[in-house]
Amino acid sequence: MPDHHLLAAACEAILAVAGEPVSEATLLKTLGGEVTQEDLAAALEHIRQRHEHPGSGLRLEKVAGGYRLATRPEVGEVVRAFLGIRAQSRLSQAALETLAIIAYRQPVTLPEINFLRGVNSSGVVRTLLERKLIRVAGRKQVVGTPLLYRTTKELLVLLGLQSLDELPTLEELGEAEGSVAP
Amino acid sequence: MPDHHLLAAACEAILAVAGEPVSEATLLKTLGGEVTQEDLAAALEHIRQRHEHPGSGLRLEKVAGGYRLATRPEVGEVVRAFLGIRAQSRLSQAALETLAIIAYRQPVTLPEINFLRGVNSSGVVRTLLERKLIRVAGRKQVVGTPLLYRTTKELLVLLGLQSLDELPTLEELGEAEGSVAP
Amino acid sequence: MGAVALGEAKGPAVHLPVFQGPLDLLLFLVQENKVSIWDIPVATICDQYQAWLRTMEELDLVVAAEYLVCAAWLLAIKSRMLLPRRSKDEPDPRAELVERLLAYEKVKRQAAELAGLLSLREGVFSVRLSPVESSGEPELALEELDVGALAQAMGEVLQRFRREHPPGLVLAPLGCSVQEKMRELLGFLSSQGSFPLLSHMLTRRERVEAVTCLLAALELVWLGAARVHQQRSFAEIYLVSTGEPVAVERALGYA
Repeated sequence: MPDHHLLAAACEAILAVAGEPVSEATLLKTLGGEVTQEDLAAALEHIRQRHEHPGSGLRLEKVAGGYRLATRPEVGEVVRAFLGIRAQSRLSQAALETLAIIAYRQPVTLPEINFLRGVNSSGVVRTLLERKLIRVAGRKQVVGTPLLYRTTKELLVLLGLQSLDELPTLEELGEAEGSVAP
Repeated sequence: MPDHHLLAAACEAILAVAGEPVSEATLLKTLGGEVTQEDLAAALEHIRQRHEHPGSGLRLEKVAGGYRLATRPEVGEVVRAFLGIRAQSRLSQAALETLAIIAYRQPVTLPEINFLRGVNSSGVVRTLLERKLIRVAGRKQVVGTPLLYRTTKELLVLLGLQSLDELPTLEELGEAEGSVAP
Repeated sequence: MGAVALGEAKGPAVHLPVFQGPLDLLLFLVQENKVSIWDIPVATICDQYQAWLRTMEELDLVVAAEYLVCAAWLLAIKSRMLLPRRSKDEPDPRAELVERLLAYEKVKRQAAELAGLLSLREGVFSVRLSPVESSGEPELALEELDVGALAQAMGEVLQRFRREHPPGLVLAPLGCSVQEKMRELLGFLSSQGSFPLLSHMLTRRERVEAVTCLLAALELVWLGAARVHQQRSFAEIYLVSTGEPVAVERALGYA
């Protein structure tokens, strides 16, 4: 018979890294042949009870696909607040791509960015402006005289560069043309 | 004074969804103005103690300038089996040497790494970049303006250190003199 | 330093150390010979180093260029050791060798330290519950933004752009026109009466020329100056003159 505490700990750790419901079958398979269905049920019950403590932020849920660890509804608002605060200090993939285009192609206009990315990037450009990672640098003398964008000094500081000339080429970083995968 | 249990629960929930170390400042900002540093310290201590129970699969860690929830090493093997991670993801000797050079001497350039190791290490550096254990941190103002490399926060998390200052110094490792010959 | 097992069907398996580079090999030799790093017998070490290179070559292990550069360096030090020093202030020819070996030995100890720390952390994984409303999109913390991430993003943009905008079909300039080919075929037909069209097409070096040839033949058939003839499927296709002077006249007019 396996150590009941260790078994519960193992189950909890698996559920904590899974990020999605884990089926009973998967749990049994991962834990190895000696663990019976009863052992597993006892371990899961142990986890459930432990998280009933009011000081716990998590709970065990039985959902369609099996079991999962989730945050408790009572602290949902705080979790949402945290995710919101964190999002403010992060760049989405879209923002990163737009910033990269402006850094490598500057000065560049929104239509040019849209053309390269294949999607409208005006929202992303606004966000980058708000965060002071890019700035407006005049207008391009073509039809519609669109605004030209450049990166800011703040970005250089963030990247640890003295000047834009120091921006590595794509080849230097192994992002060369040859690496186009099918 | 906030409800101590609820505060601990909120902290635990935040750390559980963060997936990376969260700084004390971010925690305080998320929890709102009424929560003092002492309240937070008490809540974190409460979480730490609760996870000392042998039936817990998790533990609270202080790494890379913040707190995070991580799985306990005792159940690491099961978690690794669940995630399908093989031992091959371990770093090669070449990668370890290169990482050591960057960690102890950063910022450092590829030519400097090559000279110290006596072999071309560009492939290893690329692997370390891909694994996000090192990052590009500008250029050195010398001929050829080679890129400078530094270690990342992710390396600190992997090593379980608060900062690189916690790495043993050369003196602690036994100064080189005479130690080569047996 | 690891080891490769070289198992032979006969005889015991040989375990050959795997070196991280010339410095690693040199350090190994210094330790093997139990000599002080401050007083390396260069001649001995140099000979042993070269013996190792030969062994590695015999075993078909890749001997990187760095090993050969280092071999030359050792030889240079060895020869300088043979010359009498002109003054006491002249540095020991081995000084740089010692310095580099010491520095590399430090790196190895630091690497071992990291390996030790990492091994302690092998079973530790970050907890990550999926929050109720996660965007699911990979996001980068601003503090982690570096030129590498920027270059990678640019690479992805360019890759996607190239995927979505494949280069247009570029036609190579025709080596010969259909008209020219018609004239050529008519020449063959008037002298030979019939012409092996398929083999001619299959032996053209340029695909364009084969196609031009086919178009010219079809043109001749359409104008009534020639007809095609095939005995059975996949057999040779012959272009045969109809012998109609009017049609040939007309074809030459077109050509």
